[in-house]
Amino acid sequence: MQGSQIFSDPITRVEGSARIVFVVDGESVRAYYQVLEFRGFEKLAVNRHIEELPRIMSAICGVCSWSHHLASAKAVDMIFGRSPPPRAKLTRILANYIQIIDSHLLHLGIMAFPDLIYWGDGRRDILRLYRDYPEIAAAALKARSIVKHIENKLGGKFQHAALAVPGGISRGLLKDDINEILKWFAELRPVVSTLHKFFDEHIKNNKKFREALKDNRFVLRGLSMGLVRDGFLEFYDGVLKIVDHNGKVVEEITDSLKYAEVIGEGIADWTYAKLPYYRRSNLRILDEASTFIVGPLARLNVADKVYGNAAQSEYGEMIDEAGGKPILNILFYHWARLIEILHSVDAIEDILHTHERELLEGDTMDLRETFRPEGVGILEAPRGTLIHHYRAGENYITTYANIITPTTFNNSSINISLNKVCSRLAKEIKAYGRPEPETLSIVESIIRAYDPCNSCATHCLYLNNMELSISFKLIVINSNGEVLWRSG
Amino acid sequence: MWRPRIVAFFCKWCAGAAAEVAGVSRMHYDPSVIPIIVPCTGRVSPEMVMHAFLNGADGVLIGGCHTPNDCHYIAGNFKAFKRIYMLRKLLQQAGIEPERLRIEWISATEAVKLVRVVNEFSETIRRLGPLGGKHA
Amino acid sequence: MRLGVFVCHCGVNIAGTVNVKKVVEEALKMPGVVHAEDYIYLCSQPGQELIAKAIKEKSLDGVVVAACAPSLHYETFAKVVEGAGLSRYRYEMVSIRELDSWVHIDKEAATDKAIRIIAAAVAKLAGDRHYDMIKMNVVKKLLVIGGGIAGITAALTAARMGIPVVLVEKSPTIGGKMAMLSETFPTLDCAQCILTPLMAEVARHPLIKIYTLAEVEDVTGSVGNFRVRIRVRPRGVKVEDCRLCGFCERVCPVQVPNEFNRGLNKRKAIYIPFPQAIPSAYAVDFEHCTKCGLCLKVCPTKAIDLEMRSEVIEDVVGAIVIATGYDLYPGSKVSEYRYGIQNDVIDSLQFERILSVQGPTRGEMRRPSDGRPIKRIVFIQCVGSRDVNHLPYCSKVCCMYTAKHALLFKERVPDGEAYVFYIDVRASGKGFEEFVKRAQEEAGVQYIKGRVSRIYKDRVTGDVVVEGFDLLLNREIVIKADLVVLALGMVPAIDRGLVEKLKIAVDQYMFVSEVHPKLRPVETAVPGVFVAGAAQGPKDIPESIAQSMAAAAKAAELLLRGYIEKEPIIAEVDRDRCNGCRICISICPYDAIELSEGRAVVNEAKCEGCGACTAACPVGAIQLRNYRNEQALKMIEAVLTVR
Amino acid sequence: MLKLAVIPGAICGGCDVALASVGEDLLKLLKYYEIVYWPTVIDRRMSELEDIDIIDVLIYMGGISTKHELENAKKLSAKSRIKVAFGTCSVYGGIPGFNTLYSPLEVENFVKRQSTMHLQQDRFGLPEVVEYMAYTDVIEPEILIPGCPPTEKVLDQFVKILIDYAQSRRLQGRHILLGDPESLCRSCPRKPKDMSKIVMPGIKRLYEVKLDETKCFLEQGVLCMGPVTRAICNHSCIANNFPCYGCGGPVEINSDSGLAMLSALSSLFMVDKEKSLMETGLARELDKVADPIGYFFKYTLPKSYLSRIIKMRKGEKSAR
Repeated sequence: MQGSQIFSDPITRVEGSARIVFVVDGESVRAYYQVLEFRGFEKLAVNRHIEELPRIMSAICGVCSWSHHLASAKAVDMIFGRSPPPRAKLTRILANYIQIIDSHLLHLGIMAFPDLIYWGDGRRDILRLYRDYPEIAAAALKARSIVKHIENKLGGKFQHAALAVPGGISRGLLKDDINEILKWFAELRPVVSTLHKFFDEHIKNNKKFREALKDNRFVLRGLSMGLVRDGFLEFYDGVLKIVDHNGKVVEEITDSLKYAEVIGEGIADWTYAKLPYYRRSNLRILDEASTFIVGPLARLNVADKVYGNAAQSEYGEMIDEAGGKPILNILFYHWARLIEILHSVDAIEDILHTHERELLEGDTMDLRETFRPEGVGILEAPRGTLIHHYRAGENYITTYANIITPTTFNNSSINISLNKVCSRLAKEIKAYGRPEPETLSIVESIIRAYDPCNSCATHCLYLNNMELSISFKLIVINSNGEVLWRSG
Repeated sequence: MWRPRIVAFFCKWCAGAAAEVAGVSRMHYDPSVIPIIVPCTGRVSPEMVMHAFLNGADGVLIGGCHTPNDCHYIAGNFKAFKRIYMLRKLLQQAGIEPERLRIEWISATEAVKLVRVVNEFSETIRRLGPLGGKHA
Repeated sequence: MRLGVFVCHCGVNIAGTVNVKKVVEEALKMPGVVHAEDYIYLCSQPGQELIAKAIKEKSLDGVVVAACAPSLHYETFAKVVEGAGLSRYRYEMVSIRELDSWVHIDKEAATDKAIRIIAAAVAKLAGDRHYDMIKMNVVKKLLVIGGGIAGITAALTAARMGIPVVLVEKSPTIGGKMAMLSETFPTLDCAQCILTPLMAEVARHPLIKIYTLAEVEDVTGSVGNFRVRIRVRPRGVKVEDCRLCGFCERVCPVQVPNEFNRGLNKRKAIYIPFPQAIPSAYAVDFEHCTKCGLCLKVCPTKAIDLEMRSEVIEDVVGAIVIATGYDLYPGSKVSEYRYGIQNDVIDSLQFERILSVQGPTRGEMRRPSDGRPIKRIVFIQCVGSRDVNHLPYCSKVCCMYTAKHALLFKERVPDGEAYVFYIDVRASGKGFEEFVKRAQEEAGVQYIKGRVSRIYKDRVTGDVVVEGFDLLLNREIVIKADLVVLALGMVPAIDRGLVEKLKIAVDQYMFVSEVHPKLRPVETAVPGVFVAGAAQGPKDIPESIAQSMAAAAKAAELLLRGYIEKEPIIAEVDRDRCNGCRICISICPYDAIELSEGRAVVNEAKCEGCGACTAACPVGAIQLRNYRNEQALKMIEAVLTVR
Repeated sequence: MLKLAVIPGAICGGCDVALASVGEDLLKLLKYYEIVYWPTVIDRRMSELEDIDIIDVLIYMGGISTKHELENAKKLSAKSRIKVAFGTCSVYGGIPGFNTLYSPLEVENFVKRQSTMHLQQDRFGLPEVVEYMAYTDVIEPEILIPGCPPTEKVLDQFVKILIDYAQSRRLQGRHILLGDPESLCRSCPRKPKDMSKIVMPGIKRLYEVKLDETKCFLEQGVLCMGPVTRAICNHSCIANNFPCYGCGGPVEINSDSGLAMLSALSSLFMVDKEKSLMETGLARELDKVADPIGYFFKYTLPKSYLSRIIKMRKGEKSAR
């Protein structure tokens, strides 16, 4: 491969915020998942008042702004040496659960199902899905509006919320707030069961999907990472546990400040996203064993128990299907999302009923002040582990900010998974001058499984199937930059 | 050759009067300082200062009455001080030399001080060089 | 827009450094300018006619005059402009003399600067609008602070013009320092004979309300409508019932130094400062009264009430005259003269009390320390005054009252000797020089030009030894005297609190600053507040009286007209854009902005047009008339545009 | 059917979700408009958009941070009748607007310094980053929708305008800035009934004070951008006991709301203690604002006098 390639127009013309480039060089083929978006939030956070970061950093992502808001708040709490009183902490946990449900329902209902139902037959069309199963479309949109109301109630705005202050929350929930949330939440239950029933009937017993679950190409022998608390699946506050592909626990980080000893951040010239890797291994970036898997599947790999019997039974069924833990076939992500929805729904139910008094009474803010120069907030966003790491100087001014988003973690894993499909694609290009539809849909299923959120522009709600084009570019070039084929 | 372009907001009652006394006593100071007489330094808004910088001023000088009691309008000078102090912090943080913006208390009898301040300020601006305005 | 620019040469004052022709040329290029011309002396009659003619012929609707300082001729040209039928608010004057030609040598730079100054004025003028003068009714009542001769004269002059007056005096009686004097120069007529009739007239005058033992606690509002709070301390005696019988004074056990006699003798806790005091009643000195109650028993008319409380009077007046008078510079500060009664080194007011028949010595020339008759007396001039370490200024009246003291002394003790140590004798009033000559020649007072270096008491003989130097004879001189009188300098008696409440300007010695010695001698910078008497600066009684009458007359000009016209250049609210965020009302130092129906509205009477609110308004809803935000920005652009 | 295209610039995705979750209104729009391009919602390719010669309504979301986005914005806007700047990033630059303080190179080096390993490889046409700017720095849109993200209030207005345009083919006015032309103080629930003066006790940072749920924030010493921010929401953050950060931008399009609030706040605090504190005391209080740029200019930095002066200093002419 020569050094810098001068590329013809198609490749430089970009669409959406990510694309895949396959570089065919004779027999060998390399896949590059290029993130084309440039945000620069780590630089713009410097010099800001540290206590204002939770609302500034939530602008990193409009879909999961709550996770950034809360993770940032945790880091800021640490810098002030404050721990939010129970009422504040519980409200934040409730908000984070709502975010998890919202994102998973949206993804499962609108993106995952078409991939899974029409598995591999190349004609996956959301409009067709909705004609065949209208109740799914209704359920998905209903979920969306319910969550919007609850989020408005918690943070004033359903995106870029105004809730977290250093050491707590700006306003505690009142009795009628909770009643309203309960009313909306009651409407959410049927939506969840619709999707659950649909998943049981149409996904689980879809023969092709079951075979794919066994297909080695979808396996990634990476390191599963996620929060656990007393063995339970945890989203807000817990131990960051890392399990290798054999199931051996390699790390259990209790002090969030220590994350950097374990997680390294590489960069490459062909993408604006970082490429995290496991520093304790002597391997380099983009080696399968040094790459992290985060998100629903990873969380369930590191957790032993989930909450609520619906989730528990699904969890058991999934493990049997996968033949034991850790589950390394990335298509199980979809199944894991369903389990996490069930888990979260029961968890919220529990908070709203048994802990109602705790939510209604007590202090909302801890005003103590023991300045610590550094703070790291780790929590589980819908798509996986999210880390906000700040340092503050005198007068509480931010001097350093480092953010590792779940998509950044998955950035490395996507690259590796794609490289497993390269050889087949190269053969088809050589034979027919274009990739088989089946290969393309596999490529897209991989992306869909990880559910990357490159500032979420790549979320495609509707897929029309003209020529199997996918919303982001797939381009195949040879070693001197000529385009052999491009999608759409 | 570059000549500094400096706008000076003098309040009518103190700095403005001192400027007149400086004239009557035939004192001399740098001609590149153009005076704009305002009723009170309290009338000078940060927007006016920034508008001056944006339109080619290399320095802005504000002359008002001594705190705490000289201000003809009681507390206009305090308002000016607070706004200019914060504005200088803003400029400094953005990498613009705060010395380009200066506020001084000059009573009607202190023509000597006015001349000293004007000459000092224009010397500072010469040292700092052009802000990068149109005529740079 | 048809604007005219007029540039003055002012002889060579401007044209000497500024190329006036080029300025006129450039002015014609400025937006909206249709006419520009220069003239040698715009302020002259032909100059003024030139402007008026241009306005009419070219039907100009705006004029910029670039000449000397507005503080000199703004009014002159305003009248010209108005004479030509144009509003004075469509006219701007800028100084290219004091601010430009006089302060720069580099001709080219000065010309460039003149052009920019004019360009800014043209930019401002483009946005200027006409406003009618603001008319506000005026409360026809005058407040006079200080009951000395100045205050009394001002009150009487105003009352005689039909203006109700509130006279506020800190001590128990009006009369001030003049009441302490024996005779007054140069006519030597008795102070009491001039003063007491005036005091009586003030007491009797139906339009004058006197508050003694009173001080102005707070002043709010503005000219025409000053809301005043006066705190009146308890007198302890019901004025109408007191028959001045003096029984109470006799039984009162408390003895304290008598401040009316400057401490030369004692007085009781219940006392009357001097027999002709107005209000003519006794007063209780609550600081020293032990409330033993003896006086209560003896008072025939039960006029005494020791439980009286201080009260606060609220009133609204249209104008205020400050007549707070003077005090002597503290003798203790000039330590080398050993000032003090026991050293027989006293100040001039104390000597007045010794001269006075009502004084502690009943007018006899006896020393305060041991009562020894005074044969030889030394007067020392300029004690504290004309001295950079104390009072750099001359207190003006000491030379005259010392000559008077010496003359009166020689009348009382024909064979006595009087010496006067002086630097220069300043006797500049009518009949003053002759008066001093009379003292020197007829009364044989020895005037010694020189400074006194040391004074000490000779323990044995009891004499006060004065060592000085006689410049004319160029030799030291030592005088063994019975008494030394220091002519201490005059300092203002006004206190810092009143100055801040009235927001008036004072100089570094705390004398009240008049707006302009010639143009507006009795007015302070605060409209509606006037000053008279020693409060404004050292002066003698005739000048104080003249000034008080002037102050009363100026106040009457305001009060009798019934309304005042106020410069309409104040803040203005665009009510659609105002969101009632309350920021402007919170920072206005004059509380001149109120909120009605949730939006700001400017109180025309109170707003002084400083503009602090306009720069703070978050959405620019409140603007200063003819100094709007867009005008200011245009001015800045005009000043900075590259020629 | 009129053609409507949604072009994502440098976005966080919030505007996509906000527009998508407009609910039934979206369906109403679909009666008049055909969505020809909206990657988040439908899968049309850029190539198809290029074939279309006139786009009736172009909705541009987000700021501009890469050369490609800049060309894309100019190219597509050139052939659009109604250009809509959707969201505070597009209208004022938004929070990413802080990037205008640094050159893109500075930021790339900053990221490189933080990384622990660097793969030297080809860029494969990775788009080049330019100086961050708002959409309105490049194009003069007919409709401007502030909000981060735009609220239901402004979106309702927007849908009505679009439907009205579809029926009458006319727009009232050239530069329509949505939201109400007043600041949040106009109808703020925290204003005291008696409209008394604001007594601001110095400057308190958010961490110093437990906020009272009824009192005006300025009276608690905490900065609230309400006085300078356009009323695009119904006080949602303020109702959640959180001071407004000004995401609605200034009340009028080209006023510098950050600078106005800087002046208002400085004038307002400790008015009653000025003479006792004097300069040193007042300065000590002002020094608590250690980051004036972040404090006053969270959403509007690219449109501020400050950033125009910084640009002037760097010699570049401002983009438009």
